[in-house]
Amino acid sequence: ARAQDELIVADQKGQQKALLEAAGVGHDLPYRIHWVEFEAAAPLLQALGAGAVDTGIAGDGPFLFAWGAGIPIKAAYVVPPRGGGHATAVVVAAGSGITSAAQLSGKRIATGRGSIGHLLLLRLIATGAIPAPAPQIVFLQPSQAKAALDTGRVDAWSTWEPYVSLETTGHNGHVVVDAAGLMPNNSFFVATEAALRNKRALLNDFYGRVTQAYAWGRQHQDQYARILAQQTGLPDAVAASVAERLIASPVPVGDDVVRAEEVTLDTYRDAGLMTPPGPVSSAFDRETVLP
Amino acid sequence: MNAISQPPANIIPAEHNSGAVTVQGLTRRFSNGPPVLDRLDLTIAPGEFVALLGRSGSGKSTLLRTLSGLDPVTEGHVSRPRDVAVVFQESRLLPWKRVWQNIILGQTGGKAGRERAGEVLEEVGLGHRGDAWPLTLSGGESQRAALARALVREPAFLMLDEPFAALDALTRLRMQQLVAGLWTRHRCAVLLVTHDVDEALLLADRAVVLESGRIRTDLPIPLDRPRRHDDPRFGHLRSILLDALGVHDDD
Amino acid sequence: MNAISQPPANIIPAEHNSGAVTVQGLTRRFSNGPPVLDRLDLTIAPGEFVALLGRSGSGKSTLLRTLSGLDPVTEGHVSRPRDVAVVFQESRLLPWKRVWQNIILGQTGGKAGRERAGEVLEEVGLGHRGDAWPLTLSGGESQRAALARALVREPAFLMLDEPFAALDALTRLRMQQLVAGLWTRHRCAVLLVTHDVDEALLLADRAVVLESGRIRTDLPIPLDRPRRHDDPRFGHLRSILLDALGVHDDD
Amino acid sequence: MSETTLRHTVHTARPVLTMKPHAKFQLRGWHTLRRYLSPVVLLLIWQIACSTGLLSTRLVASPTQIISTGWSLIHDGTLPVNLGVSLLRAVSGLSIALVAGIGLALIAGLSRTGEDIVDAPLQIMRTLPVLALVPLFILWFGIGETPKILLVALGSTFPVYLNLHKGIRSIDPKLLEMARTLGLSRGQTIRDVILPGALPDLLIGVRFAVGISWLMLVVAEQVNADSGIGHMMMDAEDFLRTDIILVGLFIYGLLGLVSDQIVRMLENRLLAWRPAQHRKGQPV
Amino acid sequence: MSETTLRHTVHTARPVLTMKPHAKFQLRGWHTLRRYLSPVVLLLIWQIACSTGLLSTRLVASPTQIISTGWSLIHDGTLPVNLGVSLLRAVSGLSIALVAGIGLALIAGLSRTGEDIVDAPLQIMRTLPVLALVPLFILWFGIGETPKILLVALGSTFPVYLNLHKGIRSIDPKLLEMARTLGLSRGQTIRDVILPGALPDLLIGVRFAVGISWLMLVVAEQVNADSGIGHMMMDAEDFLRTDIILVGLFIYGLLGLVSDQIVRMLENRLLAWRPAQHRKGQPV
Ligand SMILES: Nc1ncnc2c1ncn2[C@@H]1O[C@H](COP(=O)(O)OP(=O)(O)OP(=O)(O)O)[C@@H](O)[C@H]1O
Ligand SMILES: Nc1ncnc2c1ncn2[C@@H]1O[C@H](COP(=O)(O)OP(=O)(O)OP(=O)(O)O)[C@@H](O)[C@H]1O
Ligand SMILES: [Mg+2]
Ligand SMILES: [Mg+2]
Repeated sequence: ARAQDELIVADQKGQQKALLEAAGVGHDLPYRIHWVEFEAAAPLLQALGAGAVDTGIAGDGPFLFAWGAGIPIKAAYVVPPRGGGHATAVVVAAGSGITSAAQLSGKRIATGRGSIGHLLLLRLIATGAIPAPAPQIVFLQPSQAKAALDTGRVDAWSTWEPYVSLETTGHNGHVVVDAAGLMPNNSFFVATEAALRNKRALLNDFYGRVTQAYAWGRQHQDQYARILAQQTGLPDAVAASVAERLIASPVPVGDDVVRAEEVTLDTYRDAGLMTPPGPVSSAFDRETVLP
Repeated sequence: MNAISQPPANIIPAEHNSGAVTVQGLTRRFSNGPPVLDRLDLTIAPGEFVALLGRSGSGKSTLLRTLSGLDPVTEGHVSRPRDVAVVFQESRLLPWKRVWQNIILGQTGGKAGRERAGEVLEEVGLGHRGDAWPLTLSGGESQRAALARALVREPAFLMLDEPFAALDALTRLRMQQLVAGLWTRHRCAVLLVTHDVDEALLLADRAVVLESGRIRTDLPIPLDRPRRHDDPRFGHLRSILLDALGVHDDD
Repeated sequence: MNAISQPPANIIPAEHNSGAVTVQGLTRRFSNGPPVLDRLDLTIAPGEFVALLGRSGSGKSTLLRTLSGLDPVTEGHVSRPRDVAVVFQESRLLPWKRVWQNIILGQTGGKAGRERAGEVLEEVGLGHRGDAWPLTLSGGESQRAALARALVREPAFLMLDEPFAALDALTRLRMQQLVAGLWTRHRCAVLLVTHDVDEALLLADRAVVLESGRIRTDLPIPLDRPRRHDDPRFGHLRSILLDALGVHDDD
Repeated sequence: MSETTLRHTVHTARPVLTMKPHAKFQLRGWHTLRRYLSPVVLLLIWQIACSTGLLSTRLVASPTQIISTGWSLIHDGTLPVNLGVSLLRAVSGLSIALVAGIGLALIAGLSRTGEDIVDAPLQIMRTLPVLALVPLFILWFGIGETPKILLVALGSTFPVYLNLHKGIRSIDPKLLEMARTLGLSRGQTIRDVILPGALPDLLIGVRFAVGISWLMLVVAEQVNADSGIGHMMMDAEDFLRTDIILVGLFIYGLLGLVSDQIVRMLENRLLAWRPAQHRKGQPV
Repeated sequence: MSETTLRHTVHTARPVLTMKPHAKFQLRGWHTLRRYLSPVVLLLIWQIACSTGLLSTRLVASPTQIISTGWSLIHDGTLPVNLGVSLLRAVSGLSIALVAGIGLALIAGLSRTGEDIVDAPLQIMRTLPVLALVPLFILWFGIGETPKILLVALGSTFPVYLNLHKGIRSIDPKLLEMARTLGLSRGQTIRDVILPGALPDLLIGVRFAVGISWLMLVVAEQVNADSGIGHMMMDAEDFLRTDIILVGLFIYGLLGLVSDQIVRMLENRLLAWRPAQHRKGQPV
């Protein structure tokens, strides 16, 4: 039995925690935050499903898959992308002649299965931005995709931050097309149904503090970039560029968010990747009220 | 199948007999060959010294295995004292224990163990090799170590499978005297497998010859001890035994 | 270290000698104990039959190991014919090959192999066990199989380490005759380790006794063949040998 | 000897044991069946735990659910196709691993120089996490079938090598000496003495290798794969399809059982030379 | 016997071999050094390939680069902390694995009923991909240290079990029979006959287990870990820090070498009973 005044928050790679601490909003809590870290979204969502944590951050793609698999979780708080989704993009290696989405037709493009990069490709194909013949999607983990792109085994890589910045800033590659306007690019603080029932006040307070932290991050972008660089070992230039694209203004889930994610869900369904168990609105919790 | 150091499931205490070895109608065959032991009967009284002779492959070791409880009794009936010691045809020393540790294996003697092992090793003429690893022993040395391991236990029934085969004449005499001495002091029943007719006549109360799975010759040796080769009855018994073994004592 | 079936690095062809076995000043010690073989000299002429006797642990097997090229020669000089066959004190049959396959191991006889094995197995009285797995053989049977494996090779130099120790009197006689027969036909040099003085006297041209690492007694046996126990010179030689072995022939 | 026996005979001067004949009935099939009793019992317990609600089926599917998912996967061809593709990769990789592992073990086991050259690098490589090596494999071998098969081969070479090497080193030196005095050639010694003598160890190595080859597929089939059992598992993992993951686990389990059974059959055949009473299970 | 010998003696009627004394010098340290010559040579080749541009350093860092990254990681404390944490997890998991593996192998090796109960489930579980088991472990054991240590334990139990089980089954039955006739108790038989007899196999199992325990950390430390060598590797992998990945691989390699050396020392000590000429390398 967990203490009623403790919130267990799952983090990916320590980024939210670092931001909260840097912003100084993690102090003077009337309850305790117990941070736990995960290497990726999948184990994080599994931990949520097992009830081992109360809330945690995940991209919309992985979250929708987990929800689609019947895991008792809901997205309670949205972290929208800043600048309309430039953080997800198709990049090519230095010296590539590909400059437009149309040129990607019939090419070999690496991405992670079920990732937002995958979603971007699906959207690009669905909207006709990449005309037929459809590109050949090569599923690879980021480090593998990087190796494949560098050796010319694939023509492009549909990926996300920090890889976009790494490829463009670090290795003189360039962005062919990004996700702006194509898809929501939301991240969510996902909570278990049990936590939403029993720890509503704590969650509301916590999400409020997240908002403050992001607000601090917007104002102190270089400071945030430094923290990021320190934490991830990314080169400073890359970290600065990542910070610029990642820092956003989290808000409670609204109708626009639900509508936007409906598109995402449809794309996945059309690609045969999942069968939603119910209306998309049932994946969201709309009762978060900032204190 | 599952028990270490537990007797086969079919060993039950025999109340009608007090320490004697009885084998009744024992039959043993391997897969579907002819029986190696064929309705064999043998009794060894407590304190009796029996020599078992027989051609190579006649089933002597098989009989010993059954008596030591290693092989199941599928046909017939076997009963024997509980405290036995066996010297197998091969020395079967644990290669990872030093010779002296092999001697007192399983003995709960405490500190005295090492000393006791030293004594009996001295007796078999291996005092200087007590600390050696068994794999460095010579053929005769391992055989003596195996003998020492059996003697140190002072069992109620001692089974010896050609324990002196790898020994030179002098060492063999000494070892024979050692076994005879233990037997005299301790009066255990002894079953000695040997190919040496003289050895049988020197040591045993009775010599039995195994042939085609049965005891064909059962020869009491009514000589007084200590026995000597030049006893006239010795030569007579000798030729009977050799005859039973198929050797004609003319060369 | 790295060569299978290759002779030790220090084996070089000897041009000055044609098939004789020569051991000069051979010294062998284990770790830092006293030498087991101590500046030992021994010559075996081609076609000579030598019996090697000695107390248990006197170094007989060690000498044989060195002669078979298994142990390095660190002090002294050894030379011997290339084609040897050894019967070790233990039978050393490959447990995963049937008896007949063990016999012709390494022989490139082709189809005739099986037949040849059958013949020699018949000779050692194991015709019926040719298809058996070695682990199911009795002690004497494995010894005979090992003997058969050596005999089938018809070597220029045959080394036998107590090859008859586990055999009953009759089988032993047969095997002795077999070795004698091979030797007569083939005139190979033979070195036979034995504890049986009578055996040495029956078979060998010369008996040597190993003691404290050296040949102390080197006794020619000038008896005509076939030899008989009742030859008066036999008794005389017998007591000389027993004396050399420390046994006083009075019992 | 058991205490019980002692208690029964305490009234006789000398405790005595009697051995009576016992009926030796042993149904051959029964023993094989008995082996699989405990997995079946575990399955039953699982099903019962699910049915009674002890185990939430939302988190772990019940065996019946898994079977029905499995059935539908078989029906729509997903499973057979994936299995077939993986089987081909596993078999190719395993074949390479067998050749390489046996070859290297022979080199290291038979000569000290060989051991010096071969052993240390292998001991080092053995501990490297394959996941981290995948980018290198892509670099060198591209994203086709080659890196997948080579990853399988890499992972399964080590158990073959390590176990066989140990097996060769613990062959009874007396038998090797014997082979030498018989003048056996190097090839004959390997064929007739070394490999048969090290066979039980080799079989353990192969057993491990078979298991590892399938595990490697989970890693290897992350690289540009759209079929294969590892791909199916990772896919399900990414999409949090626990029922498919469990079907996959079932298949892996089954594979374990099948390879186990095959190796047992091989053992029974190849180790037939052990006297009957010692062959199956432990004689003690 | 070699052809050369034959050629030289062809003029004598009977070919003859002479054995002359040979100097037996063997520097003890030299042999140990020689073992590590080939990894060092491989390193050198790698460095040269990088320096000459044969291998693009953008894709694979050169040894000198790796050393400098490693040095800075040591300096800022990242490496020591991560290593320490992982070491603790590995050692805890390994200890459990040793106890469980030896216990299960004894049960399966010593009684047929035990084998029937224990062996089949283990043969099944052995082949399950751990990655797929992580969710179950989270479910059962939460997200603390327990699931990590248990994952390590799970993975390393199998090699201990499988090798020891095989070792027990191939102990010379003659020795077990001897133990029985000597009236050794079950415990004495295990201690004096079975474990020493199966020791070489157990050591191989432990060798594997050590390797696997570290590999398991790569998986286990994906769950709620902010330190540990597996976490460090995964982190570096996610941020494409190839130099850190290679430092990690170096450490894994070193670990392989160290554990190898430890097991060798153990072997030399525990198998001292093998006659000297057969102990090191192969006697043939
Ligand atoms: N496990 C077995 N399977 C098949 N046959 C066997 C087995 N064990 C023994 N035999 C056969 O049974 C017969 C008797 O063997 P046993 O060992 O009892 O002979 P022995 O009288 O001791 O002979 P020796 O004097 O040569 O030691 C032999 O022919 C042997 O080959
Ligand atoms: N590897 C070894 N390490 C140490 N000592 C050894 C080794 N091998 C043999 N010895 C010792 O050397 C001596 C001679 O052994 P060897 O086997 O030659 O004796 P043997 O004359 O054949 O005796 P037996 O008649 O008993 O077989 C023995 O005392 C033996 O213990
Ligand atoms: Mg016998
Ligand atoms: Mg000897």
